[in-house]
Amino acid sequence: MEINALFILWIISGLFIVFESRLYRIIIYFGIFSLISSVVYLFLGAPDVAMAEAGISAFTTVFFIIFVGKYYGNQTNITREKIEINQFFRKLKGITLPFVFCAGLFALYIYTMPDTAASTYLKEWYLSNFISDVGGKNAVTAILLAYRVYDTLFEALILVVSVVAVVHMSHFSDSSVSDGHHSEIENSGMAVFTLRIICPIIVLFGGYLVVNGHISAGGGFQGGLAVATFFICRYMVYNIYDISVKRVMQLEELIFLSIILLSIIAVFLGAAALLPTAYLPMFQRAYLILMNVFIGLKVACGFFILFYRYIAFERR
Amino acid sequence: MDIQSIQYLIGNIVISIGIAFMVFGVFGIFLLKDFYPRILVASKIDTVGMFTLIMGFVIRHGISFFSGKLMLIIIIMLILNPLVAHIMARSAYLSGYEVAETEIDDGERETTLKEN
Amino acid sequence: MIILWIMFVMLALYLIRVLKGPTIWDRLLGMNLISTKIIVVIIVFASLYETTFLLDFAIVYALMGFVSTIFIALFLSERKLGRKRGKK
Amino acid sequence: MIFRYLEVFSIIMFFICIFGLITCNNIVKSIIFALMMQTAVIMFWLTIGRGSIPPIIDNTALLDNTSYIADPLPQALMLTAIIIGISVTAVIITMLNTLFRKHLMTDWKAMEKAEDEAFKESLYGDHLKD
Repeated sequence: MEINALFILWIISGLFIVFESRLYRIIIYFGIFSLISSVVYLFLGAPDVAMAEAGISAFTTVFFIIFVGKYYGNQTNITREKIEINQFFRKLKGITLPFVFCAGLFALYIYTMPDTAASTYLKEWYLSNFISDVGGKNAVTAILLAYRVYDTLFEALILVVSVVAVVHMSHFSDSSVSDGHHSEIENSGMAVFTLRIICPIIVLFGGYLVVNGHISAGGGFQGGLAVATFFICRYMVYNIYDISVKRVMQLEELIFLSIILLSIIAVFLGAAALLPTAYLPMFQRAYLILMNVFIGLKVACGFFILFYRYIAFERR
Repeated sequence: MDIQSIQYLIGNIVISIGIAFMVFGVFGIFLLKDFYPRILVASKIDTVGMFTLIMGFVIRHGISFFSGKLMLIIIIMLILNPLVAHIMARSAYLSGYEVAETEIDDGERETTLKEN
Repeated sequence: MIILWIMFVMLALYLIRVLKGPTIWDRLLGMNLISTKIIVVIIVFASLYETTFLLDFAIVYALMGFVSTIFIALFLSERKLGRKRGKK
Repeated sequence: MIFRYLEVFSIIMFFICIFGLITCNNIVKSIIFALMMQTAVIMFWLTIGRGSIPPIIDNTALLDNTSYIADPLPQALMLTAIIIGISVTAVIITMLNTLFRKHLMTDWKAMEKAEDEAFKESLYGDHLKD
């Protein structure tokens, strides 16, 4: 019953964006939208996805606000884009409104049909076997790190590729930042003092999420995102570009290689059944924790590079 | 009356006090007509309301792992909530919100209230 | 249970404030208030079903929600500062 | 007959996003609508495999009745989808930024016109000068 109220709030916050044409407002509405959607994920029984969405929403707002700040900074050359009401209703009269109504009716027709007993075979198989096969208590982590390692590997590869693309597609293609160069953002002394207290808490909590990923909700991605938010706070405290992006990129690629090596070693060890069964749970636990730590480090490095590129280069 | 029912009673009373604070915050947000009084009321009352409400839950659960985590949340909220309010008010002040007829970043022409 | 419904009503009211708010900072204030109300909702759920791990989420929302709010506020203030410096 | 109404919310959201994509003029707005469509699809998958207990098995007594436990497989798939979505979004904003440096606008039609003129100039620029 509570979930219906949350769903209705979700749809209302989505409708805000449709009827708005100013970019700052749209970004704030989008932040609210992703906050509410992550809560709905949580109450649908998907804690890992909810945590990832909560971390992602902070980064999307940061990326968009950097671009939009630049957009309004160069305001002199821009003709204001506002949808006039007449123009909007002219668009409504066209093909869109009947299309949307037909689509909605179609959806209603499909979901009022009797339930055709969805097969739960895979769910039961995973849930009953993962404790003996993989170890740990979190089924999602077991699927991510053992049953479907290839997914995770290619996802990590896509993150590496996107970091490379962001570095090489931008207008400023060289990756050198003038060391020790202060930025224009000024924070008050009180904010700096308080953020200094908060920063170690964020890093500690990220480490907790990473190490406890196989027992409770959390895991490599969520912990990595939490560690990456630490770098945002660090930027807001010191206002300085003093880490070379090249070294972090090399570190990220090295960690990616070690993820691949670790998973290959684990697959071959498991296939050969060389290990005595008495030590198997220990090795399983070590594998899960190591994989989580590596993935967390990699995600933290990747998002740190993305944030740094945006704040140092794309903002100009 | 055993100890647990007394705990629950006190906890419920404290929780309802916190809820009352939050409802005052809603009234403040809708009745006041300028941004600075609004953020004053919202941040102060919301921080106090959060503190009281979570303390109520701590009292309900007694000494356990659950209430330990709640205490951590209380500490984080007590640090962060005033900080966010401070930074927002500072950004509004630095952008020249007080000055009449300034062009706000939103792309609108805004006029602040003239009355006092 | 009553607390949950009060919180939902307050979420809806803050959404109205966000939609109506005359300035951009009112909207930011509404965003901050919505994130704190969401923390309260999660705490109430965790207390109802006695699940400790849900409280991790409250900490995550507290730590992540403020980052975006502070960043937007900083960028809003920064533009005006840059202009003043450019004039000098 | 079971009315599976929770899935309908995410379908409605998906079509709202399509409506927004059709009616919007701005590139930033259409990127945001694409992200919202992704969120709606993720929501659809999670509502299909929903359950009151998340798939974290503290004691094995929970496994006697698996119908209350949420499905772990869609959650793992959607977790990868979210990370891929944000990394693609970062690349898109970078590309948009290089375009913005060139034309100083984020309007689809005006941008298209400016691109066409730039392309024509690059093709026939020499003849036009004569």
